[in-house]
Amino acid sequence: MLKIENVSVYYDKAIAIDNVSIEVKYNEAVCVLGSNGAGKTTLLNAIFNVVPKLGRVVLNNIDITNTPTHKIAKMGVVYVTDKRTVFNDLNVYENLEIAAFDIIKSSGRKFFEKNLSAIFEHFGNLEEKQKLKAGYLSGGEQQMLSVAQGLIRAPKLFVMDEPTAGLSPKLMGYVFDIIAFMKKQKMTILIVEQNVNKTLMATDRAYIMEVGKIKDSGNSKDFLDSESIKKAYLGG
Amino acid sequence: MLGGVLGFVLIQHSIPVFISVIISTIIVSIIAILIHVTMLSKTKNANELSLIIMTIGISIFLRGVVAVVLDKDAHPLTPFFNFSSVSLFGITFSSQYIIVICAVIIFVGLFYFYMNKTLPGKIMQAVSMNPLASKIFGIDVNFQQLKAFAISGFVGSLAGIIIAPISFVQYDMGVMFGLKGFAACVVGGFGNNTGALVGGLIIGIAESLSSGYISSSYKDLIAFVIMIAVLFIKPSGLFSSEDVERV
Amino acid sequence: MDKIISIDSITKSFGGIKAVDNVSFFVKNGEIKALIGPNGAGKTTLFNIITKLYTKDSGSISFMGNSIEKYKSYELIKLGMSRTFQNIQLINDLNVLENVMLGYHINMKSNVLDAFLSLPKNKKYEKEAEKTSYYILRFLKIDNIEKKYPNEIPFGYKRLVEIARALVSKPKLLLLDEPAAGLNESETNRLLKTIFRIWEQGVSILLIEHDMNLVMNCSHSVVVMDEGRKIAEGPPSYIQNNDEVKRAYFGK
Amino acid sequence: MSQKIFLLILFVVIMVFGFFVKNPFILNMMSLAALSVIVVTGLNLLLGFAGQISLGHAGFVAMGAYISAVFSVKFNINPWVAIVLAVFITSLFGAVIGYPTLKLKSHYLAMATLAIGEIIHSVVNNYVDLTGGPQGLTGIPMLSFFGFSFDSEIKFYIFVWTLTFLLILMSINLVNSRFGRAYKAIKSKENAAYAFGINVHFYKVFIFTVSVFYASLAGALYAFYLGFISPSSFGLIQSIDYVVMVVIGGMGSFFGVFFTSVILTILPNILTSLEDYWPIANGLLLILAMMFMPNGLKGLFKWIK
Repeated sequence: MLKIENVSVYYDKAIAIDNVSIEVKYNEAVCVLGSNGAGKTTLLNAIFNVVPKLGRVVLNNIDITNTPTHKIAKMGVVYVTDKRTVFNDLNVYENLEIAAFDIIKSSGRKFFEKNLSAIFEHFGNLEEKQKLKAGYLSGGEQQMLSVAQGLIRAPKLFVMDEPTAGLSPKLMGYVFDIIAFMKKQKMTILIVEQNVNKTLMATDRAYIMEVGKIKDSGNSKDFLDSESIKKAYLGG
Repeated sequence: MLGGVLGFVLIQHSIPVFISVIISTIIVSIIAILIHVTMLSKTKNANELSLIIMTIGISIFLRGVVAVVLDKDAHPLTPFFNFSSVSLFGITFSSQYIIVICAVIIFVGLFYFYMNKTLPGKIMQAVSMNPLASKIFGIDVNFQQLKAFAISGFVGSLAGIIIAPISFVQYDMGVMFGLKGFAACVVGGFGNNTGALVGGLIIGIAESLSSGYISSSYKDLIAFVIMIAVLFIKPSGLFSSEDVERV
Repeated sequence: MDKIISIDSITKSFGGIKAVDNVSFFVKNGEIKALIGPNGAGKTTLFNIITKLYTKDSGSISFMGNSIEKYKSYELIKLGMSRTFQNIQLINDLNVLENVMLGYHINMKSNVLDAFLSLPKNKKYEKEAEKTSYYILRFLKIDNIEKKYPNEIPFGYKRLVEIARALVSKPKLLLLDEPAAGLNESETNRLLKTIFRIWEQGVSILLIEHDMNLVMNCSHSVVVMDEGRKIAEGPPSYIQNNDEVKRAYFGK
Repeated sequence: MSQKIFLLILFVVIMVFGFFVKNPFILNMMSLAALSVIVVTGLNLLLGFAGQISLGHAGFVAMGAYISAVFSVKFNINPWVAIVLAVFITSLFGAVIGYPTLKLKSHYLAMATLAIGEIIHSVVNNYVDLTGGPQGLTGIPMLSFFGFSFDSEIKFYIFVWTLTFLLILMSINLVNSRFGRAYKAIKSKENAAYAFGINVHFYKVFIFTVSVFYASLAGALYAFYLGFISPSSFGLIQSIDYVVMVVIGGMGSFFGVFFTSVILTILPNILTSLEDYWPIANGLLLILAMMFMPNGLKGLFKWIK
């Protein structure tokens, strides 16, 4: 479904990610693990053309190497960044409305409202706070809103950058429940995480990144308690 | 300024007022779009300072063109309606003032409705709040900025043309209006519509009082004196809460 | 004087969200202390509060026994506290040596008139700043790049230049904000040695870091933050095996 | 090549030029150009080094000109004393008004300084009793120095250019000191600048005051040189012209702005028939400069270090 071929990113003259290749197959959940500064976020930003890159990115046999971010979004891909995708001065309902603006245009408001009530089944506290400005939500709630914004677009490919960063254990569990739900919905998932074990449990395959390079890859379950993970995070 | 001047030229050529207004606002909006497409969006590595300098460049360029094509004199424009004045509660208003007041009410209302109650308006707001997130949800940020530019061109030209019968048409009309609007925003606090409105009222009242009690030749000064006084005391404006810095 | 800096019940909220929640700890004189925690734990916010770039909601900070309440952010360096930044803040218009000399700004007593007229006093202090800065660059073993501009040197060197600039004012306490972020393995090792050499000069160090390898190897004591709160404190060996820390990092 | 050597060469060239060119019209224009160079050098310190914009500098030139002229014409104060007083008062005014204004940033600062310029312009225009209003102020005496009168073009030319070069030299000195580094830090990394012990707001107000000092000095000299001043010389367009000179010359480049201010002062005086087209040309210059060469002519002078 998504193929990343020999992608490199340079900041000024320093290299941030170095010749990285990753593949995500249809209906597969893939994670990229690695400590901070390993280049995980840069990799995602490179896929979505938020930062300039070398190399090639292919989505469903279409070359999207140079496709602008907003056009990639229209191809059924959602990217929830680590900086959160909420609009602070708009309320929760409006945030979801804007995230789904093109769907409202094409399929009508009724369809949107129906999707919305399905989403709210998973995000009860967001339903209660529909009229509250997103800027007043707690960090965790903003994070949940970002995920909800992604879900309402009913994407084929869901890309997430550290969706559990800064979340309390309870909310964290929630996020992984939702990931399980997405898998059931036949969504393809690419996730970048610091939260090693739960991510490995929730995904099919894993790539381990260290200082801009892919160091290891394989079935997620095989990495549980493995040495290369420990090395990437704690330095052994 | 452009709106006023264009409207003036069209009306001079005995084109009906209503049609002149429409044509000139459309032309100015197109010019605004062209400016955005050819200049602002093409500027690489644009930082704020270079964009400011560019805007100054565009503004003096347009003024220069008007000064050459028209001239530098002030031209009167007859009010849009024949009746000369209206009496209300014993106070007499000239007809053009009525038009200005009505236009302000209508446009502030429309603008508020568009920006806060319709999806396209909210999308424009969203782009300014979080451009990256907007892109991620499929919004064409560049196009939205273009739209914002066109709308500001439209509103600006409309303001120019309806104020023209009061202020005369001249190549440098608009500067004082812009500055006083800015002063009102500083007094009220930026990003705060109510504040700006109250700031505008304070300045307007102070102006009338000063021309009554001191001298009308210093009327234009009072707005800036108030602005600087406010900056001394509370730089964030009278009605703003403390800035929320985010990590 | 046992504590170089003491942070007491600091709290800071942004729009109702507690970024730093009642955090207290201190750094002992001559100690290397690390501040760790997941993204958004509030570490950099705390740094910005210590260096007065943000105002705190409540709590107090004292430096070498005195409250820093009445000082402005630009006065802290005079007291002997200097910092580096997570996002490198080198001035591109200045070469490496000049960037480091910028850190010596407050040690120069020449006034504006001396500068305008290029009086002997100005020249004397310029020479002194140049000499000291060059000395620091040599101390960090990067004197070979003194004439280069920031965008001409590799990322790892930029970090070192930034540290040099913070060191040149001869601080008692050095605050390092993620000095290893973006560095590769060999650069990180070099940084580790550098931190030790700075410490040997009697400088106390408080550093924010994500690279656990570096933290475990260089610090005497570690504070762990999560969601704005301090969740653990102790020597590296203790932190490495602390369950709550594991949960914050691994979600185990 | 060092900046100071280049400056010295330039000084010699200007002086030799003055002695060989006998045409008073050319000398007159060159003297006016020198006054522009003074204003623009000051503005360059503010805009090019500290990164703070001012769209009101013609107002400070006007203050220098009018205060000194009024002191001298209406109160019979010695011209030199009048100049010193005018420069002092204007600089003080700059500091006082700069204190609140420089809390504003970017386009807010641009608007506020534009407003200050317009205020000064409007006061000059309206306070007819002292300033003569739109008609201007005449009868400003000629400068003389212990009986040595600047009665010929060449005398003033030498005086004003010497002064100009001294002021540029001082600016170069400042920029090459710890203060120059501090301003470069403020320009690009304002928040980090605090950490180096720089009181950012105070420094901004200071450099603003210095640039006002340069502007008012040029204004005062302008008044006594021409003997006649009127508000039309100090309008918004003039303020923008100064910004154009800094931007085209290359922000932060003393020699770049030197040449642009000489050229852009002289050209409009030669091509008076094209007067109406100058704003258009200036506007285009600004737009094109920002689009295609944001560093202005600076690139040409890269080899001077």
